[in-house]
Amino acid sequence: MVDRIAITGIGVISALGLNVEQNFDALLKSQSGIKAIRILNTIHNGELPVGEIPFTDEELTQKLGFTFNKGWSRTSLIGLLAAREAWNQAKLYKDYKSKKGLVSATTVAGMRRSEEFYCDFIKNGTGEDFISTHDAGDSTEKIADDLGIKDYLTTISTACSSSTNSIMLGARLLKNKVLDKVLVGGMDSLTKFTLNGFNSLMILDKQNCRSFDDNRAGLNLGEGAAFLVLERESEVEDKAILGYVAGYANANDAYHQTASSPEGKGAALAMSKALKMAKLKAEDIDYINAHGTATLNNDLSEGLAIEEVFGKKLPKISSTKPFTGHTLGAAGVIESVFSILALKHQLIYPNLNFKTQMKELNFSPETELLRNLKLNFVLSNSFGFGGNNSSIIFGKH
Amino acid sequence: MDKLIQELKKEIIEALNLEDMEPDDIDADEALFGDGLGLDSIDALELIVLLEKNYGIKIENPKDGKTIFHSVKTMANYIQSRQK
Amino acid sequence: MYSISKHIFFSKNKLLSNFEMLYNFENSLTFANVFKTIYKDLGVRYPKYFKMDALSKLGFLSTEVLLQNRSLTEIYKSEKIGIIVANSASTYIMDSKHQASLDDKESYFPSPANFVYTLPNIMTGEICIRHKFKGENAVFISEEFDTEFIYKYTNKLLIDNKLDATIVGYVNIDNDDYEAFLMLVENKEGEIFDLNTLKETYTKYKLLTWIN
Amino acid sequence: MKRVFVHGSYLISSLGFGIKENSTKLFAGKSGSELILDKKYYPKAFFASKIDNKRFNKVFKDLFPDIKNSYTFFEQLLIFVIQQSLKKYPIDLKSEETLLIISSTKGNIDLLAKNEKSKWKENRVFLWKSAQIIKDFFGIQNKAIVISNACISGVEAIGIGSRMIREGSYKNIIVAGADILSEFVVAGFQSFQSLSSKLCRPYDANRTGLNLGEAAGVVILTSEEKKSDIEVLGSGISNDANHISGPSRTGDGLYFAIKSAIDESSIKVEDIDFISGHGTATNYNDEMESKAFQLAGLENTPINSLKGYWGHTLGAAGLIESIAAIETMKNNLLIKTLGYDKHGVSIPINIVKDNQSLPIKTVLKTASGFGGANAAIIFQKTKNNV
Repeated sequence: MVDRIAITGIGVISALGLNVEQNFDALLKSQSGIKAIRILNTIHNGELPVGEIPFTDEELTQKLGFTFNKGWSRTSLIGLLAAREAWNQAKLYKDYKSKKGLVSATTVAGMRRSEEFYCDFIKNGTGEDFISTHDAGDSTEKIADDLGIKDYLTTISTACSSSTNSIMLGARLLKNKVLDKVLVGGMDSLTKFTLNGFNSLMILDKQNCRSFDDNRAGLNLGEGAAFLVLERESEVEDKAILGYVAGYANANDAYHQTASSPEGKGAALAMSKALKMAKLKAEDIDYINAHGTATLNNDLSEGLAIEEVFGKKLPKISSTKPFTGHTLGAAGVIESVFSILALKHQLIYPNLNFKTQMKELNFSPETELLRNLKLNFVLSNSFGFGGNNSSIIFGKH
Repeated sequence: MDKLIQELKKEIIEALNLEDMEPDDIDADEALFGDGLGLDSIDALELIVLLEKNYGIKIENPKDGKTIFHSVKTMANYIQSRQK
Repeated sequence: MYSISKHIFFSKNKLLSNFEMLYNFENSLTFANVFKTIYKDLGVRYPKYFKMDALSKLGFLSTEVLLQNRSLTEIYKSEKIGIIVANSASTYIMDSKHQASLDDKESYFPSPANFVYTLPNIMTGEICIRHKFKGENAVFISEEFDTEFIYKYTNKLLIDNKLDATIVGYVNIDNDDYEAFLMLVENKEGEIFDLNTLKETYTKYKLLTWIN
Repeated sequence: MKRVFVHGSYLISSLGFGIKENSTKLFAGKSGSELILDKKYYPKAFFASKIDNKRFNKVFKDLFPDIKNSYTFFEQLLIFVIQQSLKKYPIDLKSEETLLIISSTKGNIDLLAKNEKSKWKENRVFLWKSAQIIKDFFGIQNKAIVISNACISGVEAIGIGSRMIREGSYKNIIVAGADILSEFVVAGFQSFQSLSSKLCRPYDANRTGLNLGEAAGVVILTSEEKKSDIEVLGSGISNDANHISGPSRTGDGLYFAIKSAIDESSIKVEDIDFISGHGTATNYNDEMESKAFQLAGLENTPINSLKGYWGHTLGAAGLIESIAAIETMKNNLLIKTLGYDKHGVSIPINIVKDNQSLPIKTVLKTASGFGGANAAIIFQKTKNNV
């Protein structure tokens, strides 16, 4: 019998809340976390809604129990909160014997501090300590040290599919016995850098984003972090299994740096290869947690790809971006946590702010919270700039 | 030299509270530390103060104390060598 | 079951053991003489005694009488035998002596042998060295002997099995007078060690030494 | 067995006022010790850690404007730290279940000096008098308890406090410790040839003695869990019974104290993630500690000494170093042993040489001192988000 990849710990922090419980509670109550900017100081507040974690860096430092700020970037702070939640649930603190690894993901990394200190540094060379927290590996190292993970450490940065790819790499490391326990996930915080960047691409909606809606006008940026603990099923002892990683795939659109191919070739390839790896037929999928960023391009491309792969028997679909906003490097794993919770509690989240079906598509996303269903497999998509498309399928325990 | 040794014995007895001791009880060559008179590290420090107070001799490195304070005689020799 | 096997009281030139007068010198004698006489009379051979400060001498002599021909380390593990005492003036006599050697800026020779005795727990240290006690030890500083707190704390150590036997009491000396009250408490049958017995014993000794 | 939790920690030292200032400086590897040339303390220059008096006087006056100078510097330090602590964790000071324990070796000893003597009543030099004045300042009913057991006083005071909470007579116990620099102490340690003329080097091959320091620290112990995630699991106190100022050559005394603390905590030795050692940087103390940790099976457990940052603050050391050990747990961050470079004790104990993050849930704090006294106490982080 194949030794499946079991999920024994999950942790998430986003605009919806500080932990799994708060995030899930907001999902059940259809309470979106997208609001006016309050913490990030930018010329755009009051103008662009975002999925912001409603705590300052100082408050996040205290929530970690730290009594002073050790020069950590916001990305590291939110990352550690989610990482600890997952690590705790999997009870790995006193596990000295197994080989433990961390596969993290981030695109923004320490930019939040760099953009604050950069001008001063250039002008009068002050605040140079931010340099050590700028690179993507810094937050990974900080989290690994805090949790005592020493055997394997890496960081993936493939834009919006980063953290789905880190789940895939973690699963492969387990299958090839490179590691015994692996913490996989990712994190990104809001920055002026990304806010102004996406704004210049004219893909930010000034209202709360409307995924898969004919009148959609762009995405809302968000920030967050999430982690899963993966183990080989045969080695799981004295802890509950929350779900399985049934299959996954990564494919490239090879079409355009930031736009997905119109017909979603890469997306379709990723989904079908994931199904193949999971030895599942399209109809076995009960729910698709779509990437659904609410940009004109993505929702069309993803919608067409879904119709191509699933044909007539479309599973129920919804995007949770209207809840959290697009958290870039963290999106894949945050939505994986939501998918695992959907399987565990047998429910499907509503696609908030949806009114009119897209002309080009034959389906509409679910707009109500659907309960007491029979869900066995959930597919989560994460498609990103650079045509990097990943799909992952989770199975019920 | 003998006068200095006799004087030293009295000063040591007084400084180190060697209550039931008379100067004659101490043999000039007898080891002050270890199983001799059984003096300990605090007594050694007290002798350093004694040298400075009574003879104006300051020992640079306390570690030299071991050799200088081996016995009353070695102390006397040291004092004379520093007083020339 | 923790019981009191013996107690002593030494003040105003009177030394009593289990309420029985062992030594009774006139009040005019200085404590230095009284201590020396008792040391000689006890026939103790302990050269280090003469280097001790007055507080340590008082503690030392009191425990010599308290533990006469008893070797606790033969019955109990040395790390389970302790000493819990209170004191009021701490090391006032030696503090003054050390400070005097500093006030005289011309002859500025602070003595290490004095300085080491400017800590009240050197007295308990001397007792531990003498009798090989390696267990719980504490010196509390209070205006008077706070029987209630000392009882609560010592009893807690006993019932928590931190100690099998302990000396508990009060050892204090300053320029005017001195007072030592020590009890030996052991984990065996006998007169129960409780707050009332501690209080009454101490008060009775105070009266005995004031009257005659 | 009633559990004991730590609240309202606060400290003041040469590195600053409060936990944030001190932690930031510790994290940055900044020492509070410096060369001091001040006749008030000693005719010649010496290396020590002093509290910023100017800043303290201003802060104290702002807090308590109407008190003309009726409190000594030693007493003001204690009043200040206790007041800051009560702001963080208010308790019913009038209740007869509230107790104040003070740890100090020499308290107002500076009043013995000729020029000071006239300004104060004679009994002000006694520790019980300072304790009484501080207790009355806060309106505490129970008589204050003073523990004066040389350098272990601070750790012992917390140990005694935790035992008295479990004993049941008290619900809240304020444990405060302080010692100030004074000619009495500086000249005394100089006569003992145990002061280093520059930054001390704990556990280092070239250590030449300790740096003195002044500080004050406070914790509040209760059986109340809420708002605290730090617990006192157990404590142990012992005596070397070997020599009144030289530590034991085998380390068995400190080992007994550690074992007593571990037994009471009912944990395994390997559960201890970190040791906040005493590490005064004197020759014999550090060597003795290494032997004791080996006896206890702790030679691989990371250990540091903070004497390079604060100097040896005597009666306050146990308090401020315990608070630092608690902050180490909260921040999952080991602070390097400032001054340690080349291993200088016979047992290869695992000295923390650089700041290092790792999961820390249980810490052991030890202290040893004159009179052959040793103390050990074990703290644990209760929240599982280590």
